[in-house]
Amino acid sequence: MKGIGAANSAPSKEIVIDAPQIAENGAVVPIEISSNIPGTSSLAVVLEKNPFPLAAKFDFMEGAAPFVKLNVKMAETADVRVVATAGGRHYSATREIKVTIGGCGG
Amino acid sequence: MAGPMKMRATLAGGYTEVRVLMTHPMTTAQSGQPLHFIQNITVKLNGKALIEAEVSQAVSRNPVFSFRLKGGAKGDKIEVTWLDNKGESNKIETAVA
Amino acid sequence: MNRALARILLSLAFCAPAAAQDVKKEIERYRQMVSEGSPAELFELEGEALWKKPQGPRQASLEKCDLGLGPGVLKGAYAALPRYFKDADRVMDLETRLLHCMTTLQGRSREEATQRVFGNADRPSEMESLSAYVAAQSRGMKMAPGESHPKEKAAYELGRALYFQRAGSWDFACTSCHGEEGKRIRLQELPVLLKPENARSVAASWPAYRISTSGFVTMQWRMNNCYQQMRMPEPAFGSDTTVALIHFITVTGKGETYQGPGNKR
Amino acid sequence: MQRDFHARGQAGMERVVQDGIQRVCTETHNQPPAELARRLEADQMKTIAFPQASLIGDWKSGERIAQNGRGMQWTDAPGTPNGGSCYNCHQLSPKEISYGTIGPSLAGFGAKRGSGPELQRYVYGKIYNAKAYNLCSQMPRLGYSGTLTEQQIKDLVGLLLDPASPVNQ
Repeated sequence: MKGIGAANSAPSKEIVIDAPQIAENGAVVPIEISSNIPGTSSLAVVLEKNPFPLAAKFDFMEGAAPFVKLNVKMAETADVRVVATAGGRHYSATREIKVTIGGCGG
Repeated sequence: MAGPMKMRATLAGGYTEVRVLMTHPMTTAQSGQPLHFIQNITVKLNGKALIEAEVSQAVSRNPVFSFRLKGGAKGDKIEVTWLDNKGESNKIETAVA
Repeated sequence: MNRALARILLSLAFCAPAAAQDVKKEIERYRQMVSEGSPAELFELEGEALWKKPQGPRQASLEKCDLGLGPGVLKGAYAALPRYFKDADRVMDLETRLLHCMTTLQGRSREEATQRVFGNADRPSEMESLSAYVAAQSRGMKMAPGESHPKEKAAYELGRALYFQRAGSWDFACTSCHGEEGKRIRLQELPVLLKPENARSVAASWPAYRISTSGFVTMQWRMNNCYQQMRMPEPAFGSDTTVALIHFITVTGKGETYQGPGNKR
Repeated sequence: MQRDFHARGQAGMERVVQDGIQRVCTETHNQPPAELARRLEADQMKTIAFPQASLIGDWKSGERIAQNGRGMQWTDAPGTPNGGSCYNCHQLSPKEISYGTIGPSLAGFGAKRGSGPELQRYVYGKIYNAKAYNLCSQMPRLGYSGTLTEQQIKDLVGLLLDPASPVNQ
């Protein structure tokens, strides 16, 4: 967590988290993230209640857009935090995703 | 032995959308099975690394990623490689369509 | 959206009775996003390799398997199943036919070939991967199962009768869950498969990747798992019972363009 | 069916044989003639063993039973307590957003109706054998089939009727 600067990040509305508010199954939670902050060089996905909160970190070189879509696992309803790094500074945004039980449960 | 991968790279309004599928169990420490997950992913355009990712066991089984590369032209070569915590790896190449 | 606003919206969505519609909308959005990032295609690749792999005492591949349109013809074969096969003198669905080819072409015993028909996320079954591959070769084609042979008609009638058959510890029939429009189990909506408008999308999307188990599931599995949840004993793989139900559902949903392999909960 | 099915785990072949009610409901597509239904419902009523004293058990345990969808399947280990699968078909506690709609919503059930002895008896009996009240009900006969124990059913009665239960908040 230290390496991605989540602790001293500034909230930013320029980070877009596109995810369903409710996930029918915690094993597959689709998340699409992108940053409109100029010079964004990395995006990290932090799942706040997971045993290993840092789900993934993406470093973007010149020529790659700060955009990624992926599926993550969430054991329970929790906040998803996205930390963007641009020009050595850290920015973040969060979004709560509710994890429910889908089918017969049998 | 690594399972199959699949990738599509298509031009879409000024950028190249790359969608890549990987066969991998992505087992967690909680599952009771040996920890086995992809750790590193690299996306290259014509041999040059544009995206480097560090991934954890919190990524779902059989990972699917979409990335966007600025520009790109038909026929450009996209290559995606992954490496897991057991040292296994796999690679796929495709041309932008 | 900021967090405070998100919380207010969530509390509205989950506490106010009028918000059931929002929950439904969000679940639909979830399913849409999941299907855009589905690994179903990986199973097609695996299935293609298995289709071409020499196996069994005869070390033969399945490439000469006749799925109804002639030996080795894959394009459109799935869309024309289940159908009557003269060489076996019975109606067969995809999996039953694949099993037939494994025994006749590859010389494998039925016992060996059905030892592990339903796999799991760690190890998909041969049948699952093959189903993904074969079904994918009918993408874009209209579902048109066999309906003219007397045995095809009989299978349809048997399937329809079984759909209403109540039995087991919990007195369930297919209709217990799939009998009334607009009902659901937990959050899962339940198609009434007696109605073409419901059966069509089902016929056009199976077999499928199953999100909750990260595995690939087939229609034979669906029948097996329904009977499990109906608290019944286990139906045999490829039995007249399971084939008849699959035939009944597919005929009810005929005419839809095949779009699978799909994604299920 | 005898030919196509085989026993597996706790699910024996006796389960494919229809009893009288299953047969009548299958043949009539769940619309039995009224006179026959009344007679058979009365027979089913006789199967219900009502315990003495209070029927209201522990709603906290009841909530766990209502949430649990396992039990009686060939994959379930015999001997482990079964669930009632209640949320699969009914809304109960308004806090649970994942609920089914095959059965009516039971949210606020006790708050609307009270918790008197008559009502306790009705709820206990309905869970024990739903077919005693509506012959071709889709609801399993949870006591009669041996799915739930007397204590488990009391706990579910508590979940529905106890004023402190989340169902009644």
